[in-house]
Amino acid sequence: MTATRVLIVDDHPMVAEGVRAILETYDDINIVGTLTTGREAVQSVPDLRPDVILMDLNMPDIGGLTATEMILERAPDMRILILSMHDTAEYISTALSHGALGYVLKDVPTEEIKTAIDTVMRGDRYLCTGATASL
Amino acid sequence: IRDRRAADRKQHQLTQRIVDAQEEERSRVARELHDSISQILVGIRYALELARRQVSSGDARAETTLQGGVSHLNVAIHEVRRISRDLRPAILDDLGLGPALQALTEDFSKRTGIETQFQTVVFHNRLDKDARIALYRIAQEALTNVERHSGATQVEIKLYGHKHGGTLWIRDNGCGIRDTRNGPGLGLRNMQERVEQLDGEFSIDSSRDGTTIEARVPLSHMLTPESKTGRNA
Amino acid sequence: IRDRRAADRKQHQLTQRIVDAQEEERSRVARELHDSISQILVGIRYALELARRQVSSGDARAETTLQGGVSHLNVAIHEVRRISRDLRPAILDDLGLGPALQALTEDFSKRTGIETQFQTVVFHNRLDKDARIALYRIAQEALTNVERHSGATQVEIKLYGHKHGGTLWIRDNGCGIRDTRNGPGLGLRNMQERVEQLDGEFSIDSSRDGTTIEARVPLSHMLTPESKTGRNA
Ligand SMILES: Nc1ncnc2c1ncn2[C@@H]1O[C@H](COP(=O)(O)OP(=O)(O)OP(=O)(O)O)[C@@H](O)[C@H]1O
Ligand SMILES: Nc1ncnc2c1ncn2[C@@H]1O[C@H](COP(=O)(O)OP(=O)(O)OP(=O)(O)O)[C@@H](O)[C@H]1O
Ligand SMILES: [K+]
Ligand SMILES: [Mg+2]
Ligand SMILES: [Mg+2]
Ligand SMILES: [Mg+2]
Repeated sequence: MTATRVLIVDDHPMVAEGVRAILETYDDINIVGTLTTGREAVQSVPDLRPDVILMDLNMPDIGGLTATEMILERAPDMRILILSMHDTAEYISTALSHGALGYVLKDVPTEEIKTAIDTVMRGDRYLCTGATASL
Repeated sequence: IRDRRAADRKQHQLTQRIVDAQEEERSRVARELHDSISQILVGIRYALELARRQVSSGDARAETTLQGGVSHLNVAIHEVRRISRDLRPAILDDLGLGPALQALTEDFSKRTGIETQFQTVVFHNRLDKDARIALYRIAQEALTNVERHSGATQVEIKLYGHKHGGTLWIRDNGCGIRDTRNGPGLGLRNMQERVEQLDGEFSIDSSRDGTTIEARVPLSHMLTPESKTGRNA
Repeated sequence: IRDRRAADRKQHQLTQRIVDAQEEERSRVARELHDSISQILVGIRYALELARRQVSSGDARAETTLQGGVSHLNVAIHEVRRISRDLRPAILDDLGLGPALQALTEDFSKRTGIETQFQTVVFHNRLDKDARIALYRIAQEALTNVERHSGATQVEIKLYGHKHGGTLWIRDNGCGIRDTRNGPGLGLRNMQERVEQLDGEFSIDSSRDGTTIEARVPLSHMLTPESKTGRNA
C-alpha cells in the first residue's frame, strides 16, 4: 500500500508544524509540504501532487474558500479537507458549496484528523462530529 | 437655531466616533484572540498529543516535544496578559491609580525608549472609581500622542491631591501641537470629554518647547477617609 | 435656552452611558482573560512540567498527566473562542450578515428556548461593512430586549433588499413596550443612533400583541455588484 500524500496549508506556523509532526507518526501518511498561503497552494499543487489537501480557512492573502475553488478549477478531483477553528454550521455548508470534500475542526483529537484523511481518500465526504448534527 | 444644529451635529459626530472606536477595538481584540491565541493553543494541543504518542511508543523525543509545548505556552500566557492589561489593567482596580500609572510609565519607557518619570504623593482622600478610570485613560491617550506626534525625549507625569481635588499633569519636551486645523483627533476630544463628565477641568498648554496637559478632578470625586477600603489612590 | 441646556445635559448623559458601557465591557473581557484563561494556561504549564519530569524518570503516569493537560487546553480554546465571538463574530466579516444572523438566531433560540425564525433572500447588492455591523448590533440588542422584557414565545427576523436599500425586521409576540417613562434605556437609543448614522430609518411598533422593530438602510450603504468580493450580504 502506498502512503497518502498530504499537503498542509495554514498561515499559522504552530498549527502547520503541529499537524505535520503528528501526521508524520503515521506510516501510511507522507507529508509532501506545509505552505502558509492560499496562493502558494494554488501554484504548488501540480508539483507536489498531493492526494489530500488540509486547508485552513482564514489566511491573509486568498482565504481557504477561494483557494479551494481555484485548485478545483485546475484539478477537479482534488480532495480538499478544510481544517478550521470555526464550528458554526454556516462555515461548513459554505465550504462544501465551494467544493471541499470534508470539514474538520482544529481542536478535535488528532486521531479524527487522520480518520478524516482516510475517509476522503476513499472518496467519501467527511464532516466533523457535531457538524453533521447541525446540518 | 443654526448654532443649535451645529452643536447637535458635533455631538452626533462625537458619539459616532466613540462607537466606531469601540467597534474597532472589539474587532482588533477578537482577531487577536482568534487568529493568534487560539492558534497557539491548538498548536500546543497538537504537541501534547504528539508527546503522548511518543511516550506510549517509548520515543525519547517526548521530552523535547514537551519542552517546546511549555515555551509556546509561555508565549500564549504572555499574550493573554498583554491583551487583558491593554483593555483594563487589573492593577488599577486592585491597587489604585498611582501604582497603575507607575506600571504604565515603566512599560511606556521600556517600549519607546522615551525617558519617562512618574511622581506622586500619597493622597489623603483617594479618587473614586470613575475618576481613577478617567485619569488612567487620559494618561494612556496622552502617552500615545507623545509617542506618535511629539518627537519628545522626556516625559514627566505627576499625580497629586490638593484642597480642590486631584490633578494629573503630563509634560513632554516635544515639538508642541502645531496643527489641529482638520479638527482635533478623538484623543484630545476624549480627554476633554472624560474630564467634563467628572465636572473637572482640562487644559492644554503647548509651545515649541513641548506640551503640557492638566486634568483636574473636583473633591466630589474623592472618597472620604471613612469609605477607604485599604486601597490607595 | 433652558430647553437647549436640558438637551445638552441629555446628550451629555447619553455619551456618558456609552462610555460607561464601553468601560464595563473592557473590564469584563479583561477579567475573563486574566482570571479565567490565564489561570487555566498556567495550570496546563504545571501539568506539562510534571509530565516532563515523569517522562525523564520513566514514570508511567506521564500519559495520564498529558491527557489532563489536553482536556484543560480544550476548555481554554473553547473559552477564547467564546470571548472572541462575543466581541465580534468572525462570521460577520467572513461570510456576511445573513449567515451571521442565522448563527445568532440559532444560538439565541437554543439558549433561551424562544422559538426564533430567520428568513432572508439573497441580496442583489450586498451591504457595506458599516451597515453590516450596525444591523448585526441592532439584532443583538433587540434579542436581548426580547429575552429580558417581552415574555415572548416566538420571534421572527427578516433581512431583505429592495429598491430603496435593505431592511432588517424583527417581531416578537410578547407584552409590548409598556413603559419607557424613566427614559428609554441605552438599547433602543443605540439602535436609533446606529441607523441614523447610516442615514437610514428606524421605527418601533408596539402593542399588547408584541413589538416590531424595523431598521432601513439606504442604497448608499449597498455595495455595487462590481465591488463584490465573492462574499454574500
Ligand atoms: N504631545 C503632542 N505633541 C505634539 N503634537 C501633539 C501632541 N498631542 C497631540 N498633538 C497633535 O494634535 C493632534 C490631535 O491629537 P489627538 O490625540 O486629538 O488626535 P490624533 O492623535 O491625531 O488621533 P487619535 O488620537 O484620534 O488617534 C495630533 O494629530 C497632533 O498633530
Ligand atoms: N421587545 C420588547 N418587549 C417588551 N418591552 C420592551 C421590549 N424592548 C424594550 N422594551 C421596554 O423598553 C425599555 C427600554 O429598552 P432599552 O433596550 O432601551 O433599555 P433596557 O433594555 O431597559 O436597558 P439597556 O438596553 O440599556 O440595557 C425596556 O426597559 C423595556 O421596558
Ligand atoms: K510518515
Ligand atoms: Mg489561519
Ligand atoms: Mg491621539
Ligand atoms: Mg435593552
